[in-house]
Amino acid sequence: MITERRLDTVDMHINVGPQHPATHGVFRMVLRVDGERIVDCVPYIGYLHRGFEKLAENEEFQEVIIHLDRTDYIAQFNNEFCYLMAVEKLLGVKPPERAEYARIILAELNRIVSHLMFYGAFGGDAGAITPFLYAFRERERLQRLFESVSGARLMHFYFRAGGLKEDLPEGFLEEVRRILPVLKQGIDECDTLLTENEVFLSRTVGIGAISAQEAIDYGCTGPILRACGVREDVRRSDPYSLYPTLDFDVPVGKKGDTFDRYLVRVQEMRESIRIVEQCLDRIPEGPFRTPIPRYPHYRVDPGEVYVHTENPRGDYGIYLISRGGVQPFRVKLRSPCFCNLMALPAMLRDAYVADAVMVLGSLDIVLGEVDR
Amino acid sequence: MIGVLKGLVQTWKTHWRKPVTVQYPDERLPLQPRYMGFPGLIWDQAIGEPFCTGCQVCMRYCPTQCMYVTMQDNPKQAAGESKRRKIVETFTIDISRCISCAICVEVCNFDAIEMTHAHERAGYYPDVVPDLPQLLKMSEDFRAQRGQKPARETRDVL
Amino acid sequence: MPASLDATLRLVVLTAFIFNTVLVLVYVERKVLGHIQQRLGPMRTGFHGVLQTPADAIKLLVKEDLTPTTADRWVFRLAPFLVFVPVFMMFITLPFTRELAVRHLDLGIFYLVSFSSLHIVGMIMAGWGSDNKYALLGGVRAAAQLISYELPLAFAILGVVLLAKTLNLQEVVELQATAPFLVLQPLGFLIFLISSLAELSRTPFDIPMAESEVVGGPMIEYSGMRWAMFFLAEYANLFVTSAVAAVVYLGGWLWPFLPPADLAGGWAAHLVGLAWFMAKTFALILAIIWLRGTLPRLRIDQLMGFAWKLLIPFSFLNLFITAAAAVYGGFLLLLGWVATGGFAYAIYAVSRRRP
Amino acid sequence: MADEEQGPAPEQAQEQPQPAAEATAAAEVRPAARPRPGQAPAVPAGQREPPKPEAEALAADLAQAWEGIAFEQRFNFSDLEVTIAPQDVLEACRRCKGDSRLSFDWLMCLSGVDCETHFEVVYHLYSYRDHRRLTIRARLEDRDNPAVASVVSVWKGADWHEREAAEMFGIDFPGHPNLTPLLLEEGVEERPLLKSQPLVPIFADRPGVVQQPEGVP
Repeated sequence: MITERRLDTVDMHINVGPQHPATHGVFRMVLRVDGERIVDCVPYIGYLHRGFEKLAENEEFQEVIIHLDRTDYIAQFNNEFCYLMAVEKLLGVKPPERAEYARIILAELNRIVSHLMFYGAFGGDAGAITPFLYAFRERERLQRLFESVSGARLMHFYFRAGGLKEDLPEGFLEEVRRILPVLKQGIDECDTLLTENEVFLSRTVGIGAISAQEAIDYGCTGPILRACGVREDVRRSDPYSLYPTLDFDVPVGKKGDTFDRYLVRVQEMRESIRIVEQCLDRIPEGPFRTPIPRYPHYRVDPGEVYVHTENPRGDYGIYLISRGGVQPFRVKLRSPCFCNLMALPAMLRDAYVADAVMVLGSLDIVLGEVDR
Repeated sequence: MIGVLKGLVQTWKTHWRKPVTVQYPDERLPLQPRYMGFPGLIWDQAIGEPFCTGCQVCMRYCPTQCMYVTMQDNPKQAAGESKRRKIVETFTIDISRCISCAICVEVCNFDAIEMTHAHERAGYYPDVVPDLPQLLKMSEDFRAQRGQKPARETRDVL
Repeated sequence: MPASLDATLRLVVLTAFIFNTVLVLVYVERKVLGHIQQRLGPMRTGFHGVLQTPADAIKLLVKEDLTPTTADRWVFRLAPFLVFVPVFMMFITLPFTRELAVRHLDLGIFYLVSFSSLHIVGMIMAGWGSDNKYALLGGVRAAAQLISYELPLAFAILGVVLLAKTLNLQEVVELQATAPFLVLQPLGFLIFLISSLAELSRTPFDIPMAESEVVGGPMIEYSGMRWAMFFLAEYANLFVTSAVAAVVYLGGWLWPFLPPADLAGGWAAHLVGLAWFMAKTFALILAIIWLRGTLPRLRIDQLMGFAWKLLIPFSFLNLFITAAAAVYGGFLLLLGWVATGGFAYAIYAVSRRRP
Repeated sequence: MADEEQGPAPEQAQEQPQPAAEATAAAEVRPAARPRPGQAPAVPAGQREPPKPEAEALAADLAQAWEGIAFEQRFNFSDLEVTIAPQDVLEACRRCKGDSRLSFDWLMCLSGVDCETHFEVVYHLYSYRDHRRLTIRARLEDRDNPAVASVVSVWKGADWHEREAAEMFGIDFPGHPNLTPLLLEEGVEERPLLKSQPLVPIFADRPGVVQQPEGVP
């Protein structure tokens, strides 16, 4: 005779974060797990909240740039680019062509830096220790370039309303030209190490997939959205600066899973190199800044503007309201990771604990930007 | 299997390359000329006093509020040696809070402050709040490093 | 010499050997990984950092030994020893050369296989006793993984036993004077290597310790000396597993040649034998470190699937072919390997996923 | 220009234009309050560019699709911007997403704004199909109990934006599934982004650090 016995099991809550190697910062998510399988995920943010928006309202337009560097602290030039386009729109000035090209070069190099950072951290999430060092080896070449341009390795504070802080240093463009082939080779090496690796494939393919419709609904942008097969890039669909004149592709994925996000980013690095090469050929000599009266303490006309750019992590938007004067009235930052992170519980449906780490890594969150 | 083997070949090849890292305290990577370390105050060699007049502009625009500046009447102006009516009395920077953003350099009306290459402040008793003579010395050392004449002979004023 | 004194001396020498080997291994691993990543590794303590691991060991020994207040005290404290002792026991029958071993056991292979799975108990105790969810998860993972991979490991080594018709490690080596068992048992060697990687919880199978997921797993709450015990066990296990592979499949001290025993009073033969043994062992260890520098980590369900769906059927196949060859003649062995190779390729071609 | 400026030039000329107005007598410490009223420009910043043809087409579409909803429109930096009453927000947003003429499937940004006299909630919408933008502005005249219907049911991406606006401004979003604080630490009663909330100087009460005198922002 068979007696049926029911075994009562209890779901376990695992608190991942705020300090956990997989969260890339101070982010916390509470996973409800049934064994190794995730039943539910609740993200908590705000551990790095520094009140950027309040600070910005109490400082001059120029000083806000300092805080912007510290929001997405891996793609600083891109942040400054976005904010200054907003300020320049309100001021009604246009930067000279040299400054535009310099901005694009620096922003695209910064995109490579950011994606290399993602590559390294993602490899680390997957349990491979070497990709991180490979990525940082390549990243260091660019960091040194940035240092020679702005004097700082991370918090550049280099773009100014109407142009740049100072001209590109002598020999900078030649140095970029020299480094690009080296960088290409480095990216190829990174590619060899991870992209075809069967262990890596089995960890990423089909994990954390999200449909295009759902991604748009959650407001996911950037590589997350492009991995779903939506060919959307602000540089193409809502073009700004001199991007319309440049020739580059927008790589997309098919399934919207973790691997596609990874692949989109790796291909974007190559596209960025293409953009930089074109800019190097075209960048003219000339002034690097359109003069603005009363330079550091300029007054901005009343008005409001929403500007968004394509940051490495997605669509970075700034809603800037000015009531006239030297201080912004309101600065709202639409940070891409903030929105991408909202889709995390949807991506973690029926995943394993180990997948949670990979999916979070594939979102490439920067907590400075999520929490602001 | 092929991908794994490719990866193994890649790491094997890398293993024989020259390491890219350096042994830090023995060997330092060169800083770029524009490198921004902590701010220092520039010494006016012609007159023998700092360029800084203590006008507090930098203090007000400092995003981390890490500076404290006071001003005094310039005794040299009374003696007819200097054209500056006011001169800095105290100048303190809490460099544990300084973020090296160089906004003080940008707002300074007298070009009296500059970003030096000083960045190594670790130590058993780190001096995190340099005062005026130390700030002047930071700038002086920085200029000496870059091959400009140090202003040591005129330092007796302070 | 009385037997008790003899045994004590042997154990003391063995303990000293284990400690020193672990120090060397940790240093080698850090250096090799460093160079794989184009950096230098430890450089500051002693010449090229050779004193780094002794310094680390001393630091660990003098560190405070913390026990979480909610931990199951006895279980928590006992676990590191239960992890280390089985590994230590495995060294006892390890034949370094013909004469150099603590004890030549007639059931040597059986003894090794049985002790190689005992440290799981310590892992589970550590995971449970820490009263930490990550540790518990890691402990359960360790249990699942280590027990699953014990099977293919034992079956793989059984193939050698069938050919050698003995369980004595010394006799197994003596049979490899002309050719190592690697030639006769390539599939068995591969399975043995993969399973022992999993037994060692090393990349790509370091799932119980996965530092990006369960942050060190069962060891998460340990500090100081008890943590050092885990470390010691891990590296001692690395050495002993590589040594067993070298002895069983690569001919131990014997192959490819050994000078005549009467040369220089037998010492030369001794030293050459030891050198062969160590060279093979370290070659395997370096290969394992190389793998660690290259591969990411698998997921627990993929790992279990790999063990039960691939390794165990293939280890049965290996056993079957070997048994058939042992009964009906050597030509079947060749036939069997060709067939297995084709079979494996077919599985690979079917299961291959294109990006 | 003050006479200090005639002193010997510094050895390292900084590459920046000399702000003429700032270099007045350095002896007096200038008043601490920094914001100065700006003069009204001849043309408002937003009207410098002519509206894009897409924006004008959008205005026509909007007039049809938003039948029954009162709104006023203007062009800001060549994009369309409409202002509506808070009670119409949910219906307007639903039609924005659902109506095939509009099809704004992406809520780019949702911001709360404290305009001192009233609150505003600003929705920036984007259509992936037509690649055009729309700004919806809801004026919340009731300063004591600002409330606007939640649009989480329309776009899931509004979730955290609304939570943020709720905790920063105290705007209520009825219909939101989980309107709990998002960024601030627990137990914070203040609404930090209100204009009435002063920015406290950092380390105001910590001894031993460089202190700035009263009145310095």
